[in-house]
Amino acid sequence: MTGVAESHRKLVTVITESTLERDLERELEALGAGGWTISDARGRGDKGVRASHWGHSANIRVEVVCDTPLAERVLTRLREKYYANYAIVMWVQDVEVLRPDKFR
Amino acid sequence: MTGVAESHRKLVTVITESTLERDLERELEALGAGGWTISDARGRGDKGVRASHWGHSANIRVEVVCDTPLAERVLTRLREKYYANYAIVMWVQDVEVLRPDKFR
Amino acid sequence: MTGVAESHRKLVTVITESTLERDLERELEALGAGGWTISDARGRGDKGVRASHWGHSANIRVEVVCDTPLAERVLTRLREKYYANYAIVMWVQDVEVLRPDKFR
Amino acid sequence: MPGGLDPIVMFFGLGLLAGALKADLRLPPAIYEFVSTLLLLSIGMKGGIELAAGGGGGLPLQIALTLVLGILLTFLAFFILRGVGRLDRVNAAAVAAHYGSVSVATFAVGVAFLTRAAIPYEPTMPLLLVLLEIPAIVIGILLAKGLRSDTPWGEIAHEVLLGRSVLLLLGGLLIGTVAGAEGLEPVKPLFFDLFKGILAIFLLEMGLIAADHFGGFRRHGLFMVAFALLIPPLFAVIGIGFAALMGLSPGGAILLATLAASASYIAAPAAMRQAVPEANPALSLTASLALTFPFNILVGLPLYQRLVDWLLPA
Amino acid sequence: MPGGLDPIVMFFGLGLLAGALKADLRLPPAIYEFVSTLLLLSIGMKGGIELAAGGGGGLPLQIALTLVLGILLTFLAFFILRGVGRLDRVNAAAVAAHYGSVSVATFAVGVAFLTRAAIPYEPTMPLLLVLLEIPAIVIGILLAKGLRSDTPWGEIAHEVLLGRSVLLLLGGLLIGTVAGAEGLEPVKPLFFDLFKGILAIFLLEMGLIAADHFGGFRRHGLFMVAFALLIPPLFAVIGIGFAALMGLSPGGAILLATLAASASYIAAPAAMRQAVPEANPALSLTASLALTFPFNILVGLPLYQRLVDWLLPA
Amino acid sequence: MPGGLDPIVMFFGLGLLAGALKADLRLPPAIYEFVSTLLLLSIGMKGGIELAAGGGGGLPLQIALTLVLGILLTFLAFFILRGVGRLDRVNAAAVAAHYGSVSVATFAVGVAFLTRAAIPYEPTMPLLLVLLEIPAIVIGILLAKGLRSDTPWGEIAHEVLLGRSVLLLLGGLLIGTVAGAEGLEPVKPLFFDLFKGILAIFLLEMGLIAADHFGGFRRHGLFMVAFALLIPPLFAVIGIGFAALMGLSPGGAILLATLAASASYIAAPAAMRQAVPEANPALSLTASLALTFPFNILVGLPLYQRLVDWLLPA
Ligand SMILES: Nc1ncnc2c1ncn2[C@@H]1O[C@H](COP(=O)(O)O)[C@@H](O)[C@H]1O
Ligand SMILES: Nc1ncnc2c1ncn2[C@@H]1O[C@H](COP(=O)(O)O)[C@@H](O)[C@H]1O
Ligand SMILES: Nc1ncnc2c1ncn2[C@@H]1O[C@H](COP(=O)(O)O)[C@@H](O)[C@H]1O
Ligand code: NA
Ligand code: NA
Ligand code: NA
Repeated sequence: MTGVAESHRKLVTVITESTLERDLERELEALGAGGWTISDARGRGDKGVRASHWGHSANIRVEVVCDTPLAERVLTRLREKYYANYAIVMWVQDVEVLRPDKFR
Repeated sequence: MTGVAESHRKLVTVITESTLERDLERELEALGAGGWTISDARGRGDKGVRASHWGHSANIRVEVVCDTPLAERVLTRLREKYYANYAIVMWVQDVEVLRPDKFR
Repeated sequence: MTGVAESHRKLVTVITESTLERDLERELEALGAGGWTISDARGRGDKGVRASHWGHSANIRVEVVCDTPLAERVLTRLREKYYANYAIVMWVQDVEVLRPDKFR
Repeated sequence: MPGGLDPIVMFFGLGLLAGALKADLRLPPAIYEFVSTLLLLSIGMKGGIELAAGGGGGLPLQIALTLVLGILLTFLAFFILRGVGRLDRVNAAAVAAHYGSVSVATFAVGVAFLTRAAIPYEPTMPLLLVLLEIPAIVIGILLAKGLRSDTPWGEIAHEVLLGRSVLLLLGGLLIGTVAGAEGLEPVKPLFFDLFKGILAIFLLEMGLIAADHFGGFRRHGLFMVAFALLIPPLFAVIGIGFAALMGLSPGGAILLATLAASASYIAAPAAMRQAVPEANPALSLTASLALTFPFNILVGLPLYQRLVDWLLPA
Repeated sequence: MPGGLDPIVMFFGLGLLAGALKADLRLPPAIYEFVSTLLLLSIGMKGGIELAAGGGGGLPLQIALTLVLGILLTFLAFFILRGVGRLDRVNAAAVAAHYGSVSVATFAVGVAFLTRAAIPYEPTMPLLLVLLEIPAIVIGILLAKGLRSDTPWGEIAHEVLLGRSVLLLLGGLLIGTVAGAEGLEPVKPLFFDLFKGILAIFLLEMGLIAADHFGGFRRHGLFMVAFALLIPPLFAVIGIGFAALMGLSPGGAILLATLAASASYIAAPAAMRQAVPEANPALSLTASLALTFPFNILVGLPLYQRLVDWLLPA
Repeated sequence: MPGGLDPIVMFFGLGLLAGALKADLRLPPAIYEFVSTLLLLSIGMKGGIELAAGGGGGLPLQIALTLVLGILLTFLAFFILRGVGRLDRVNAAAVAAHYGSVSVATFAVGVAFLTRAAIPYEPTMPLLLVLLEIPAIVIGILLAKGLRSDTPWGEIAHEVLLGRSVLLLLGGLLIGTVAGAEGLEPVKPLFFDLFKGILAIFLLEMGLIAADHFGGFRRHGLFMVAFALLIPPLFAVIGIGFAALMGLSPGGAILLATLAASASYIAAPAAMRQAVPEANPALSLTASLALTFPFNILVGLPLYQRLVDWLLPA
């Protein structure tokens, strides 16, 4: 995978209830994430169908590109805080980035 | 990639016409997928520009995290059913997940 | 990763200001990309919070599946043109695709 | 411009111009849906109020003839497309379904046209509109696929019979019939007073959408252009014939002619995409949106009025 | 249908029907927000205009009694849910918070009902509506979690006190009070003339949403159905008692009864999700949206009017 | 509050308050676009109707002087920003483009202000508004980049000349001129009767947006605050001078003063982002939205009315 981009990072993707957006942003900030991207989504999972009602999308899709230690901290923290009571799913991938300094 | 999450799964991403949403959900359910995430998208491909009109987004972006056999079945089924007549694109990636039981 | 799909390609993901949408599409076309997918997003990064106002989403999320040389050209071109003055982030991943001919 | 075009069609022109100039005037999809919801409910309720006032005579005959009209127009379109246009069977069937069916937006402009000219029309027209929407779609699918067993008729019936426009029109009709003019007085400011303004906004957006589809012409050739412009007056004349059979008033005849002349661009495309995915959707949409719709609201309406005056003298 | 149901509840019925048939009639979320913003501002401004005209006597007593009413209803609901329904503490507390709190949509239909029947009511009612929304949520959280230190009270207060409905109602009230009827004359066409039409659109959407939640019944059993249908008249009677203590007019008493009978489906769910995430959100929403809301607007309002006539004879 | 502030500016205050409290009152973007589309069309059509009624005397002179005014204000702003504020060339040019250009929202509040005070104004004002929007942007880009060949003038022209506001204003003007008051009677309920209510909703959203931008102040220092608050009255006086040269009525002079005093926050930011991406967009937006806009609608309008009374006695 050489030649395309310089450095390796992790991409953490979180799908969860849209009402958690502010809360999640606070967590990411506290954990030290330098940036993230959020978009609206809907879907289905163990907690049933989540489709958009009343001006709020049902789910959000949060992406954080960061280094491995931060990715681990994010996963651990969100699992502890939300897994028991909220509709939430997370996955992790390898990505290559151009400016590693932007992604701690 | 050890240490971040426990298990490996496949992430299948499908970009296709938004009118297929219900149909696709029925297929995913029939194939046994435990969950999926859908968001609205637009784009360009062989079938031309697909931008949003009249209250319907042009495309949807469907993500399914699942094990390799299910990923194969999803790809095969969607290819058979939609490739000939619809705007559709699919790709597959490796992901790590925390709770492998959630993603068959 | 054999058996699921036939060929390997790169997935380039770009998060940037939504006002650049038309401009970016022109660049991608000029570079020879056969297709791309765009969705609306919001987020935070070095350039601060970017949330949706006034009928325009703050950010867009552009995905291009293509071969390695094109991925490199896309990264290089966008870096040259936008890095200095715009909110922009890019990352690259490996993907498997079914119809390699669709993704140059 | 009394006697001439309704000023609201200028909003269509503005949209067309903006679209042609590639200007960014597009209304958000949510607004398109809001505006069309209001229009559909208004049209239905208007009809319902008149029905409640006792205007629904001769309905069974009207219903039967409307269904016949829908089937007839679809077959006619199909044979012209096959015979003259040399389209393959699947595409001919899909386009025929669009032209046998109707456009609610065209109907709304027709209603505004009659209101402006103070010409009354039968309150049953919204019901006939719904009835004319459906048979063409069924016939179109049959023409494309024959009586094959794998056609998902259940899903298609659901899509068509429970589509937005059918439900909102029939729902409005029912509410209007039950509540009557007096009962709906409190919602008059939204549904009736704003009707023309809302229609103006809708036409602005329709202009933008029509402009988007002009590009499709280059590909689809002269035959489709001729088809999209000549079918409306032909079908209008047939519609007037059926209006005579139904004994409709001049206003009702103008509306039935307009409906026959109009081509679907919402219900039919959705159903065809599902049941006949092999058909090229751009072919029908380009003809219907970029040619037939503008033709009907700009040229057709006054023309059909004259035809009715001429063919059905009082 | 004079003397009977308001025709606008037929829009709710249309939505319910469309939802039950799984028809795609859903309004975009943006329209739901637009429409609800207009309704909230209208209700607030209407109250404010009357206040400016000098109608706000006895306010301190009304405020105090309203807060007591909110607390009382929540405890009552909690003990019924625990004692009769055998719900666990957390779910009983969450449902109780919904039923102790209020539904603005129900209030809006109540206002339309009184307007139609030409029955006046106290201009302070929108204020009491806001006041009745809040204590139930606080009590509900306390009942669920006790006085634990990790409850994010700051965030919950922010969410509830600065929620859309509270701010728009109070903002409208303030604007109405300062500007008065004359000052708001220029905005009357949007906020007052369109009120009932906008409410009709809102009820259409509410019908669709309610239909979505019917599925929840199967799971939650007969007790919840009974609870959702019997609590409203019981709480309405208690509300009428408090109206008598406050010295409200018959119109005011009908509205207070309606508020007491109504169950929150916006503020309470949001607060409970945040503060008591262990509670099953579907339980409260199903009861509140699919049963209590329709019951109140279809059966409740005329019933509460009779109860007021009977219990508070002029 | 007769004689004082228009009650609709209280909606701005409500938005500001809600924004400052970080309350979640935001309207969906789709509603913002709908509401602004209605306002722009209304303003244009209003002017067009008056033009049709024969009110467009002295137009060529007005056009020429408006263009001069736009250029003059931009240069003036630029030299103040460079000389007094010590901003670098690129940022000075970008901010100057905003202040040389105009804000349609401010104009709409000005129109409402004059309507309320029953002061007539020239029907050509919407046209002058469009003309005043553009030169500042061109000059701003030239000041930033010089006559460099890599400036994408084609794209910028497209963006500015075919932007929403220009097209909707000119489109409305044209429709109004062609159709006249009588022809537009049927769309009056939507475009004219609802105007002030729609403007109230718009101002609510503007308050929220302005509140979002207050944070920017800390960074940009005292000079920018002073600039944003002192430029409006200065530019208003210059505007009044030009109004005198054009021979405008007092109402027209108040509107031209208001336009001169206003700062763009839609067209200019979009054009600058494209042509001068090195400039800091927050600098201009903060000044324009969070200070100049509120100043103009709260303090400016009554002030400019007095200035006109004083400087241009009848
Ligand atoms: N296997 C999956 N693949 C992709 N997205 C999923 C999957 N399972 C759940 N999701 C998403 O995550 C949300 C919460 O999942 P859950 O907690 O299982 O209800 C769902 O609403 C889906 O949007
Ligand atoms: N190379 C690509 N990369 C990313 N998305 C693509 C690509 N090609 C097509 N798409 C998306 O898939 C949709 C259907 O593609 P197509 O069937 O090629 O018209 C397009 O509208 C795009 O949104
Ligand atoms: N570490 C990150 N992970 C995911 N998205 C990011 C990250 N950093 C920035 N972004 C996105 O990219 C946009 C531009 O970033 P920036 O140029 O750093 O302001 C932000 O608004 C985010 O949506
Ligand atoms: Na037809
Ligand atoms: Na209650
Ligand atoms: Na200015």
